Amino acid sequence: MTDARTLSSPLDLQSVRADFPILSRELANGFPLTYLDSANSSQKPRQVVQALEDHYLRHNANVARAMHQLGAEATAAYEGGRDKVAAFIGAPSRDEIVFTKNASEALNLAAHTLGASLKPGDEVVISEMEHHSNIVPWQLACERTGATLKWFGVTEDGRLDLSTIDELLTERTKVVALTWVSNALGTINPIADIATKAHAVGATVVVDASQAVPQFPVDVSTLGADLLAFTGHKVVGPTGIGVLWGRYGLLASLPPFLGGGEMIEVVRMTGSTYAAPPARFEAGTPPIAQAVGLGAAVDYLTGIGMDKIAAHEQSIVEYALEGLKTVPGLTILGPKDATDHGGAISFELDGVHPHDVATVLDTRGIAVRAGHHCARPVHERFGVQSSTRASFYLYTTPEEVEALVDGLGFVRSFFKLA
Amino acid sequence: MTDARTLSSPLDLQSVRADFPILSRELANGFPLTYLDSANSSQKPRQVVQALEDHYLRHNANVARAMHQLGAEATAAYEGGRDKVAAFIGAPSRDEIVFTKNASEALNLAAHTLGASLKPGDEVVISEMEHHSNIVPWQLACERTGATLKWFGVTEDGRLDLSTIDELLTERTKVVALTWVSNALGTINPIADIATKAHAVGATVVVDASQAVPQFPVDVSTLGADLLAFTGHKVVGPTGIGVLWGRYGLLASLPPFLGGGEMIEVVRMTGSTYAAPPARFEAGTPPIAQAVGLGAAVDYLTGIGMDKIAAHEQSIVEYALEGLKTVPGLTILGPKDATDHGGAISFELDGVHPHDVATVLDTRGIAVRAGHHCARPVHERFGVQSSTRASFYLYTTPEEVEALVDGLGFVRSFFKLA
Amino acid sequence: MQLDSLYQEIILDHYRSPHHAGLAEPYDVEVHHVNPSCGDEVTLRVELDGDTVTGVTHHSVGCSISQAATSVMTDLVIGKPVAEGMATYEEFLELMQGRGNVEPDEEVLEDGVAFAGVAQFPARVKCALLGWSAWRDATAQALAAREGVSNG
Amino acid sequence: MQLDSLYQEIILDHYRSPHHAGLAEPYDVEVHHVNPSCGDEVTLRVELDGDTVTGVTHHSVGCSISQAATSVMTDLVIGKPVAEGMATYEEFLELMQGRGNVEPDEEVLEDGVAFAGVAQFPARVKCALLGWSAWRDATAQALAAREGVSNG
Ligand SMILES: Cc1ncc(COP(=O)(O)O)c(C=O)c1O
Ligand SMILES: Cc1ncc(COP(=O)(O)O)c(C=O)c1O
Repeated sequence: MTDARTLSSPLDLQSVRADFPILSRELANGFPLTYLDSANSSQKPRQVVQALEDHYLRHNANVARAMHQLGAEATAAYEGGRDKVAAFIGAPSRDEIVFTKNASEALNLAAHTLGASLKPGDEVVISEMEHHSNIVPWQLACERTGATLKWFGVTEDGRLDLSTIDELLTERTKVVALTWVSNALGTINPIADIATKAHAVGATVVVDASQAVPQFPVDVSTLGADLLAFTGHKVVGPTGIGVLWGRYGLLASLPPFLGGGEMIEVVRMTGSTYAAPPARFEAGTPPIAQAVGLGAAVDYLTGIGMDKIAAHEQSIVEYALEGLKTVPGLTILGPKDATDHGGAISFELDGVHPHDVATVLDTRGIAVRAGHHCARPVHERFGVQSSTRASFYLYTTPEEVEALVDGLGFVRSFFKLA
Repeated sequence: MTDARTLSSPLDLQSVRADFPILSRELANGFPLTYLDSANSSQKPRQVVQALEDHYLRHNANVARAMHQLGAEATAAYEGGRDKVAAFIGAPSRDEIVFTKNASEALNLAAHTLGASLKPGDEVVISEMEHHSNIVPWQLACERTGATLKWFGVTEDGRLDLSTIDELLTERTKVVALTWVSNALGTINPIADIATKAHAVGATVVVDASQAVPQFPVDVSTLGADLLAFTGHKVVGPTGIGVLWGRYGLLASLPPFLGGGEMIEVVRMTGSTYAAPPARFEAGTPPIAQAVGLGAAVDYLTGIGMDKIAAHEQSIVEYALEGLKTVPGLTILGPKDATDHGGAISFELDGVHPHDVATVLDTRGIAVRAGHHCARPVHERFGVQSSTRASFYLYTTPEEVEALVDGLGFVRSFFKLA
Repeated sequence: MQLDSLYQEIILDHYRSPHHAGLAEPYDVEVHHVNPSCGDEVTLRVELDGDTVTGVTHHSVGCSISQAATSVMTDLVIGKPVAEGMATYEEFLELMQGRGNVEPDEEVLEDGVAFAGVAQFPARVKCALLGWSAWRDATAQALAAREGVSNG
Repeated sequence: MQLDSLYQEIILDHYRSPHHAGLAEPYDVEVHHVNPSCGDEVTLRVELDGDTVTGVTHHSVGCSISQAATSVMTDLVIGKPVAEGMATYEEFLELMQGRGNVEPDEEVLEDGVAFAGVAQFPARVKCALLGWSAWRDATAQALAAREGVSNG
């Protein structure tokens, strides 16, 4: 056992954990669950699951189009989810919240609709530390339109390399699409500063906030982004829902993406006209119950306090960085101190492949992620094929971090490195 | 009260209804719920909601990429949903099942990926009785590519007008996209026959089975369709999930649609390669819990028996058609007898606008739909702007149909027509 | 949820014989608004003289609530300054969104008070607002067009 | 879920010194297979002589299980008729999908029996199959190419 250290967290972890029944599960061989994979998907509190259950069993109906009492209840519940999400991220208007199926669809929506006005000679700027979901949609948009994809590099210590910013951002730059918090390195990027420079050259700024919205208070009204994406299942909400926030004026200027019911104004066989945002971008029956669940999720987080959650993440990351540095042969990918560091740490363990690290930890109930974490380019940047990632959330305890550190010691001894 | 008639149904309606708690809800003014809007969205049995709850509170994790015990459980649960859906519709292989967010996304996926090889001079054939979700995606695809949109008309008695089929289907026809069961008219279309003719000219056949899969046994292995779409929330499953089935050979030949995590093989900044189907078409975190719920839903329907559900629908539609014909001033849109008639009936009531019909019924707890039901062109075809629609499912009782017929009598008297 | 509070006689009267129905010439701006979820449609023309609404005519397809509300709206705005019409709209909107807890002012809303009951039928609120949204849009366009001319 | 049943010594030996590693010339077909969910990659070359597998070489990046399984696979198929290799694959696949309920036949699978424990780690089954899928793909392509020639 590593020496006990202290963690200063504003959260009452025991009472938080009591809301997440899965955290008391016992796994194979009698080990308790040590869930260190929240950057992949967060666990759900009872409150969210109860909201889903109550919706399905008492208020279920289709929305908007349904004129009866259940329809009115379901519509109020769905649109109530939109109100809650708007308030949660500081959106000036509820009509700026578009519900998608996940962050990936939100980013594809951005790439398709902004892509509609791209042409050869135009440039789209991303970065080497993006999640695949903020790379591939822009690659496809550039293929469709003949625009050119450029990117920020990553420095040796895992930060965006901003030294090239003045060459990268020019009057040819139409879109700058960046992650706020790297899911692989944990790096928090200076979005506001980059957005200012991007706007100065007339580019539209798209922010992948999939790892940001779960972790700290977000206020889109002051951030400087034009579009921002995140995903429900990482903010203690359901799977099957994501969010695209957009400045209303921009959304109103964008063409439709998916076509179908609800996104239309008038459909004639010979051609159709489209509804105003957000409906324009919500084709078909939307994720109704999921919006209800997401509303309950952001209510839950707000009840705890996003500032407290951010402070807890900060403490636990610091605690984990310290602990991991005591493991022989362990190299941290990305920033090695807790400054501007989100709640995920990726690392290599000399002599053991990350999958093998993960499997051995798993036999002790410790759930981490191994692989490229949907961010292959940044792994290539560091000359590695994959890594092991531990990630934390509002329910993560220092004891769980200790279990990880001890577990890594066991991995080393199992593979005869210690 | 209308005279009591008899209904021959193979279902034990009381025990079916006991599985759907919402059906015992009391609405305003003490009226019980009479839910006649299942073509819009079906209600959910306890079993489906319990599957969701169990998944979220005991097995939740991300799939595929997660290598730990919870990840394995979540992956098995998600992929188990795929197995169940494949079996439910007779798909020769589980890899032919693509999960989308709803039927609309499935149809957009079809229109985008088939659309990628359309060019000016090519033709896409749909029909005048399509849901907007099977019109707008093809309009947008034709706009993008310069292909021409054509369509089957609708006969006076609400059937597809097949008299023009030989002019419509030519070697220029690349795609034929048709609804199996009309959500507005209830018409069941002869898909297999049309598919044979479409294949003879080399066209790909896309079937919108959103209203078919809920109602009768479906076997894609013999249908003749190449792609087929339906939606979870209409088969007693969750919102937030839809299905695109496709012949594997066809799916494997299609380009990607949405880009992101999970749909890739290798991502480099300079370009990416894509996974085989179904993963190729499932960008980002999929609707994991929703696939589990959909699996539970099709298990539930299979447990009851799709043949019995079909027989019940057939009886109840016949029963309802008879009942509605007794209402003075009521005109049925579409087929007036129960032959090849799905479980939805739209009608007009002379002198009362459909919204007003629906509102008056709603004050008696009767939930029907009023409007164009996302099928404006077919309403235009019949020279009306909207209609009232009653739709039925496995839990619909003859008493509910009587309540509708009585309610329409009340509507007439309220508006001083009787 | 009382039916009679929704379908007041005044509403049914306006529905049966809507005021200012039929599109008139001349006009400054024509707009076409739709309630996509149910399909109700209104084509509406406005004519302004300075800041005064001199004419509003419409062709509407829709339910009793949407047609009657459009009819009542024309009575409320024609002959009034644009600003007054907009203020009346705000008051009507407040009534509609009040879920039955707002006491309507008959001085301002005239026949519009008959719609108080609609607020208890959330699904129908959009119907009552369709004509108003068309009028506001058309009027805004007419004002903008005039600015464009006088500035240009 | 016993760790020692997963990481048998035979597996760790193959991992530390994989057989037939390093891409050799000449070859008929080269393929590149990836396990997209974790990123393991293998580049693999096959050479056939008639219906016999004469050479399989590979360059692999990945975990102990995927590398060891690829190594064992090369031993099992080289020098054998294609059909025999495919049959061995089927037996290996059955073992992998058996969740621990399939008794492996050492006559057929040789060192491959060491992977019996992998079947209890569903997340790792794909790792054990990566090299096999590459070999099957490359071999099928080589056969198809030859047919193309002999038919053409
Ligand atoms: C025939 C038909 N097609 C497509 C759809 C679209 O389904 P969804 O709204 O779930 O995308 C529906 C239902 O709304 C339908 O009835
Ligand atoms: C930074 C980042 N962007 C995008 C995504 C994609 O989210 P989803 O899989 O929910 O679409 C993720 C998570 O997987 C992420 O971490």
